[in-house]
Amino acid sequence: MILGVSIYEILSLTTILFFIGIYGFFTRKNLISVLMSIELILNATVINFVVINKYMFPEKLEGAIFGIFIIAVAAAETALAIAIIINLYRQITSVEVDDTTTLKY
Amino acid sequence: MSFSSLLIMRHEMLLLVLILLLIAGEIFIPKHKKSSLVHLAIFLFGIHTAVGFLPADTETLFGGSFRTNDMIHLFKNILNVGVLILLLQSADWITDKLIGAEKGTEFFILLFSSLLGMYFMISAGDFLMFYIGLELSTLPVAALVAFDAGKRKSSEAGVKMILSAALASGISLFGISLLYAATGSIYFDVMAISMTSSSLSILGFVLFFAGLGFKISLAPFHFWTADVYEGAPIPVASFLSVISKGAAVFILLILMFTVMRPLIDAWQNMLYAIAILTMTIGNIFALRQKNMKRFLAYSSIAQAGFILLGLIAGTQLGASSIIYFVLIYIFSNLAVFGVVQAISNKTGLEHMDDYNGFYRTNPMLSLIMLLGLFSLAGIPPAAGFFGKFFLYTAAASEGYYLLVFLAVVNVTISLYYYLIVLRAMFIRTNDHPIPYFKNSLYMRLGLALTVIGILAIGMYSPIYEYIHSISSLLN
Amino acid sequence: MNFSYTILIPLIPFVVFLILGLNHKRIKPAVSGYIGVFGLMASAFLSYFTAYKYFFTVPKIDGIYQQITHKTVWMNFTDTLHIDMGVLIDPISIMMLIVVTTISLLVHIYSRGYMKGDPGYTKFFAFLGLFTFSMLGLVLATNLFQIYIFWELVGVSSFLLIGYYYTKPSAIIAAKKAFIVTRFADLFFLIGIITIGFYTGTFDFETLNDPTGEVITNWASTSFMGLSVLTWALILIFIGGAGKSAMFPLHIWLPDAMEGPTPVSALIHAATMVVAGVYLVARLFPMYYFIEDGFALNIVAYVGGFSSLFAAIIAITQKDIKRVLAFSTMSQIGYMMMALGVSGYDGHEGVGYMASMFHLFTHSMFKALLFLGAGSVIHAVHSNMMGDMGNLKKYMPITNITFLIAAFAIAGVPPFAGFWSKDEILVAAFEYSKPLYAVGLIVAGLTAFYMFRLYFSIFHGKKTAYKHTPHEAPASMTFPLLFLAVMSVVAGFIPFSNFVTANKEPFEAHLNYPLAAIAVATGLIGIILAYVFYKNPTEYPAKCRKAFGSFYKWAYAKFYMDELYFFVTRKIIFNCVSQPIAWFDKNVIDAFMEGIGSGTLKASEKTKKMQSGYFQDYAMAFVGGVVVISIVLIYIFKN
Amino acid sequence: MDILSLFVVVPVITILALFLAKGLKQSRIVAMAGSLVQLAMAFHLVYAYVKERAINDDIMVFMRDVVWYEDFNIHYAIGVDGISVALITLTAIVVLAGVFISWMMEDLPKEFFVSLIVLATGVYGFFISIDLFTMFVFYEIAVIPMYLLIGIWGTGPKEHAAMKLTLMLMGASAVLLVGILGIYLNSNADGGPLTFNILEIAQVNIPFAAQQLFFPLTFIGFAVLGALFPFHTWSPDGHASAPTAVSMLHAGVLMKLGGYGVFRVAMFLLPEGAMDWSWFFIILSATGVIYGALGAVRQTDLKYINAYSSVSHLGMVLFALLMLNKTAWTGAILQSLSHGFMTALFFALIGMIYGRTKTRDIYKLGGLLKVIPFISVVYVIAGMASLGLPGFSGFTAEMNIFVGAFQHTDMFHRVATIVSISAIVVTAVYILRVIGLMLMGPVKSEFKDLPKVRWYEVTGILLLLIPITALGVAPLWISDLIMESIKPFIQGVIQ
Repeated sequence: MILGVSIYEILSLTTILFFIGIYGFFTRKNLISVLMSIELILNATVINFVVINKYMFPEKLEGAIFGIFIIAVAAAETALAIAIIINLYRQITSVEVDDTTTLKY
Repeated sequence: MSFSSLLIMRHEMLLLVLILLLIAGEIFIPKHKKSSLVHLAIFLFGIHTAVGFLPADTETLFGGSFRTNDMIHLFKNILNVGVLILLLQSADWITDKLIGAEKGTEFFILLFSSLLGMYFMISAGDFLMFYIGLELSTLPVAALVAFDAGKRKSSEAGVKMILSAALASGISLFGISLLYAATGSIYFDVMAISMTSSSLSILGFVLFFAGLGFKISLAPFHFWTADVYEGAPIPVASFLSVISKGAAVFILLILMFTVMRPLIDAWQNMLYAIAILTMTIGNIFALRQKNMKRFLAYSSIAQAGFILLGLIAGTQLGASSIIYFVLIYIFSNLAVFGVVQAISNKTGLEHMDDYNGFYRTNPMLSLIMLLGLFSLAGIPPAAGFFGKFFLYTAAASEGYYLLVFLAVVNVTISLYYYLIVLRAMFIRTNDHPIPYFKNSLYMRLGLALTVIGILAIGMYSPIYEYIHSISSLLN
Repeated sequence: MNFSYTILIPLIPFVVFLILGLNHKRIKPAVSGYIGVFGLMASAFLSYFTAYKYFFTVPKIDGIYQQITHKTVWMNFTDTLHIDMGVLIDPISIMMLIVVTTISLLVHIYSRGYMKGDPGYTKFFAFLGLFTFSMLGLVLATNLFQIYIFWELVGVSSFLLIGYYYTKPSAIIAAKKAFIVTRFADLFFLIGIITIGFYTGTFDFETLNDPTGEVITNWASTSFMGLSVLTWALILIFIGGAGKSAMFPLHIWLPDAMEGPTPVSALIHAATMVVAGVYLVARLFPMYYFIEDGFALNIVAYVGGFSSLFAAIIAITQKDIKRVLAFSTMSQIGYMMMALGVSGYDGHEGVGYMASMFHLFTHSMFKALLFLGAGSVIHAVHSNMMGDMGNLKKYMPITNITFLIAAFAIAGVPPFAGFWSKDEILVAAFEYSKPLYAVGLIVAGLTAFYMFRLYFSIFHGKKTAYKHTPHEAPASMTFPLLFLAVMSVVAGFIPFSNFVTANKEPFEAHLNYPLAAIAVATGLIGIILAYVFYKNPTEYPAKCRKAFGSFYKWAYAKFYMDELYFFVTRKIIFNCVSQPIAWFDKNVIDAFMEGIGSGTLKASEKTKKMQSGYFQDYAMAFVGGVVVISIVLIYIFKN
Repeated sequence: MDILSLFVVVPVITILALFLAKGLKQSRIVAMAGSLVQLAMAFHLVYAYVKERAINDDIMVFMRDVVWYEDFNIHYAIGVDGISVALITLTAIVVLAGVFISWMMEDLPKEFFVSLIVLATGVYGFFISIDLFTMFVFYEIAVIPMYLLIGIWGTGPKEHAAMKLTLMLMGASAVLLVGILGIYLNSNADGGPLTFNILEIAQVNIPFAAQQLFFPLTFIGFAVLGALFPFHTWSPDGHASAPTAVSMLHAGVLMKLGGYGVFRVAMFLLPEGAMDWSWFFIILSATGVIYGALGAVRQTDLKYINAYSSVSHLGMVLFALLMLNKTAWTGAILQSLSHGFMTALFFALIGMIYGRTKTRDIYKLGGLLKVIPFISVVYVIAGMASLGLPGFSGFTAEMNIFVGAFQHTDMFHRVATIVSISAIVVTAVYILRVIGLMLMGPVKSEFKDLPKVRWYEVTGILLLLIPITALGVAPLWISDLIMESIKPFIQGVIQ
């Protein structure tokens, strides 16, 4: 609970963060940047969980724990994604989104 | 944690042991004998599958995070059988392609990890367990998709898969957080009680649903499917379309019928639209496909649309027909993928036109293909007919006649492209048809199991009746 | 009295048909001819025996000949309505039995000579057997449906026999035409039958024809467009009869039917089948007479009268001897129809009916004779055209004499058969309506004229040089000619009114001398004119032709009826109905069905771009889907 | 094992035996043996049925009921009445004839016979079922082999034709499926359990609104297979491309499923719906009758002519069924039988002619009577039967239909009836056109030496010709058999 800051403000922030992530996902031309956008989305979510827990249901720690797990899983996810991107890079020496469109229709 | 609680997690524990054994095997088996690892893995998994059929109790663990009952048990068994058949069918591919590249064990470990994730996902009693299971089931598959490390397509598919999956899970999580806000808990039991049809919970639900819709590849969350299937190695595509989708359907079923039950008015309307959209898009896109994997991807999208028919009904009948349908779908799709894989293993050909005149050289495989496709298309006496019929009945009994009508129209469209494959195999002739080849024992066993499954599940009614009786556990 | 053995009369020819038809490759021609002849002999004998037994041994009740039936159910429609098969013995059916078996027997005998050496000899006899069977079945029918069944079979045997020379295109067309035109008429017949069946609950002649029965007393119960439904039904049935009997305007098939072998023309298209229509009306005469006071019967009379005049005019102009005879047949049948139409019912009022039957009887004899004679001529000359003939009396004395007798008979010269029957018809017509009488008289004159035109052109006239010298036909062909010639002389002396009358009660018919004298005079004028014109080659015919100008041309072209039909069928039905339907089927209905398929495929191609390959596009769809669903659910459905 | 189940079991055994057979010689022997057994069983069934009927008053006899899917109340329920017995016999005869006609099937003989017998299995099963679900299963089993049969062994644009036929029929069965589900889900209207059993549903008063909704679905679903206008276009293309035996079986037997289904399911279970909708479908079917006939007049391909003729004749079946009275229904069943034999015979003959001359264009053919007299004469006979000549089966059937249709006195029915009757003239036109152009006329030089007819062909022809004549000459027995079985159905409609 942060004094003077209501849950609405924080939730607005996380929502904005979430949509920035989405926007980034849509528009970034570099795979790594896309990955970063995803991190934004996940972070928004984590904040959501923690804030909801703290502001609305403070008697249990479900949200906070959930947040921790998300952080952990997100790390794994990122690692794997990076690995695959590197794998791709080794073949086409590019991490551009435009180069990942051979599979289509 | 007592020993008995280990027994409750029998599937998970055994699979974990299996994974560890395989790691040990990787370490201790000398390089030139690595191929025996395949036999070992299949053998062990066979035992695992068999043990899975032993009766189990209804229990919960970890304060309700993990729960199991006969129905969940059945889900896991269904997945086990599917994976076993898949392993049998992929044994050749693993031996030929992976063992040499020293990636055989990794393949098994990743596959089994994913399966483990599914176990947890299905058994989840809260959203945390569900989320972990979901990620555990998705991430290894993404790695598997990119497993053909030397192929650009494979890597590209991997990238698409992991990024899309990450986005999907991110959105889904955001939805879960909203649901958490709406209900104050992440435990299914608690949420089911405190869930109301508020805007917040509907928003949360939709966001959450998108994540699972992604796994089941429902329109409009399905776009990754075709690209990923095409790029992935066939066994992985097969795994994605059969096991991964099946597991997601199971958990979706559980969630929809329990936690989301209060929102039923909302999701029935939503599913109505999504079902039609999914079937139609899957079918329309499948019509022009020439690559078998891509073709099957769209086919599996269309099939997913049918599953929703049972879901919409929201009744026990709907639930049991979904489970039944998924079971049949696993067998049917594995039969088709098995044949595609057999051909691809021997010749590397995946294009439909390469199949021209196939029947005249390889009648057995063609007949299996025919059976599998008929089952997918819902032609009796293949089991697919029964599965679809029961789904229709479930939907129609709730008055969704129009939806059923649109579904059957879609079946007719789907019949067109299934027949195109048969046309290539049976009707068309080829100056240089694929020559006759003999399949390994594993492959034959894998295909034989699918054939038995396709024929028996439909005609032998006790299977359905068991499913029906067990599906009452949902409520 | 048990007459059930009469079933054998039709069955024997049928057995002959089966034997010859199934073994037509194995049986030698000579044998098959004998099988046919002996079979028919048996039938004919049975018919004569039946006639004797019926007329002379069965006691009359109240002076009325009984009607004897033997029947069995063949098929059930409803609880009350069913088709029976059986035999019905009454005066007209016996008369027809005699006619059919006699003529058929003679034609069989004649054909042994005429068809000698034909590759399809056995087949020919088989067909004759089939025809005889069907015709006899028709004659003996106990109910409307049975008559219809045999009616159709007669039609098909006629088709087979007309198309006997099936490699000849004109024969094919003629056969098709005969079948289709009669079938078109049968359509009305069938509807008529069904109507009667529906409104009266029976097809049975006994019930239908009972003058005191429910059907006739109660005809007004249901009406349709101002007339009783039964009248409509009778008109429809008459259309069927008109088709078979070649009444205007359904006559067009008959002249073409002459493409068949000549014995066939004699049997089917002169003596037996074409009079089936007359027989049909006669069979239902009480209905025709009583229902709606004979409204339908009037139609019969006028159609008959018109047809007879119409055909007689055409007959004068034709050059093909068989066509002349064909139109003559049409004309004479019109006569019979007219006679039925003008007839009353009781006692002497029914003289028209009696006359019609009488004329049917005598006509069958002399017309068969004419045809067989013509066949003999054609056999000798190898041509049908009058122009190729002349002065044949030198070569073919028997044919000449018999033909002359027949010509006298048809011209109504006493004491030949035609005189007696024709006279009665004119008497009946005179009593009924003067215009019809006038028509009858004109036709009588025209008949005499064209018949002797024919006779003189063939047997007298110019001396023609023949490639092969014509010679008299063999005995198998001349015997029937002689027999029929005798019949043409003596048949007129049969006291017909003692046997066949409208109400089955015999009466005494008397010659009406003034009318007879007028008729004979008219006939003689015709003969004399023909003598003047054609005995020796003269200028008169050409002058006459010129004098009549376009009327002659029209008559020669048979008043363009063929062309009219041709126009309707080919141009209108084929081109304006059938062709468009074929087009419509292919380009609208089928195209629509195909369009569903190809449209789906096109949709598939069009939507291809949706799967662009950019996973960001996929994500947009994903998020877009989520947003749309959320908005819709929250703002539209959540209430 | 009850006698009816044998009709499914024996074909299945035949199929298994066929898988063991090698080459043409063995396959055809096995197929023939199997079909002969079927035929013998069919005759025995007729005999047994007549005997049973004398002592048994039920709607269906030889009933057997095994629970299949308990939760849905799906049973494997079988039973027959006179109608099914007659149609089963038809099937057995046509199948055997089909095997004989395919005696020289060189390409993939084993597979050919297997598909043929799979089709037959479906048809038998369909005719014996009295459970809607089982019926539907067999229906689909019967339809689907057509794809391979036409696709693999067909001629011309076979792929397209096969696809079109299959999709249109399966599309129809999709519609049908909805109808069946509708019936099923309304079968508890009187408070009983949901059931698929036809006899049980017939006792239920399904609400009028439901009848109104599901009758057209059920009707169209079945009637497409019966070539209902305007859904008939699969038939000409399909038949033109199909191999001989397949055309025979398809037109002769499979298309009968349509009329039978309409009768057994749509009419029997939804009588009020039938009455409510009959005007609409009468228009369609009467149009089909005359339209098919007129369509046949301008065709030049023998198979197309016959296909359109089938549209006309089967339109008559549907038309008769819609008349909703005993006479017309008897006529409909008789017409089904008659058309089955007739059209099978036609296709067999066309196949033989095509096999010899390599063309089906009637303008290219000519004078065949001289060269192949047996085939040509039978063609003439078949043609005569087709145009409803007395003495052949077509006549008895059509007369029943017309007399039955005439029982309705209102103008609408009258007009429709007369339109239908007038088709008999058009039929005569196109039949005679074929006979005139193809069989008669001078012999063409290219057809001077055509191979003679072989024993197996003769056998096949006679198998079909004999019933046509028998039905035409002595219809009383069979029509009474059918009429007797129709009574309970017509009572349902009257109520």
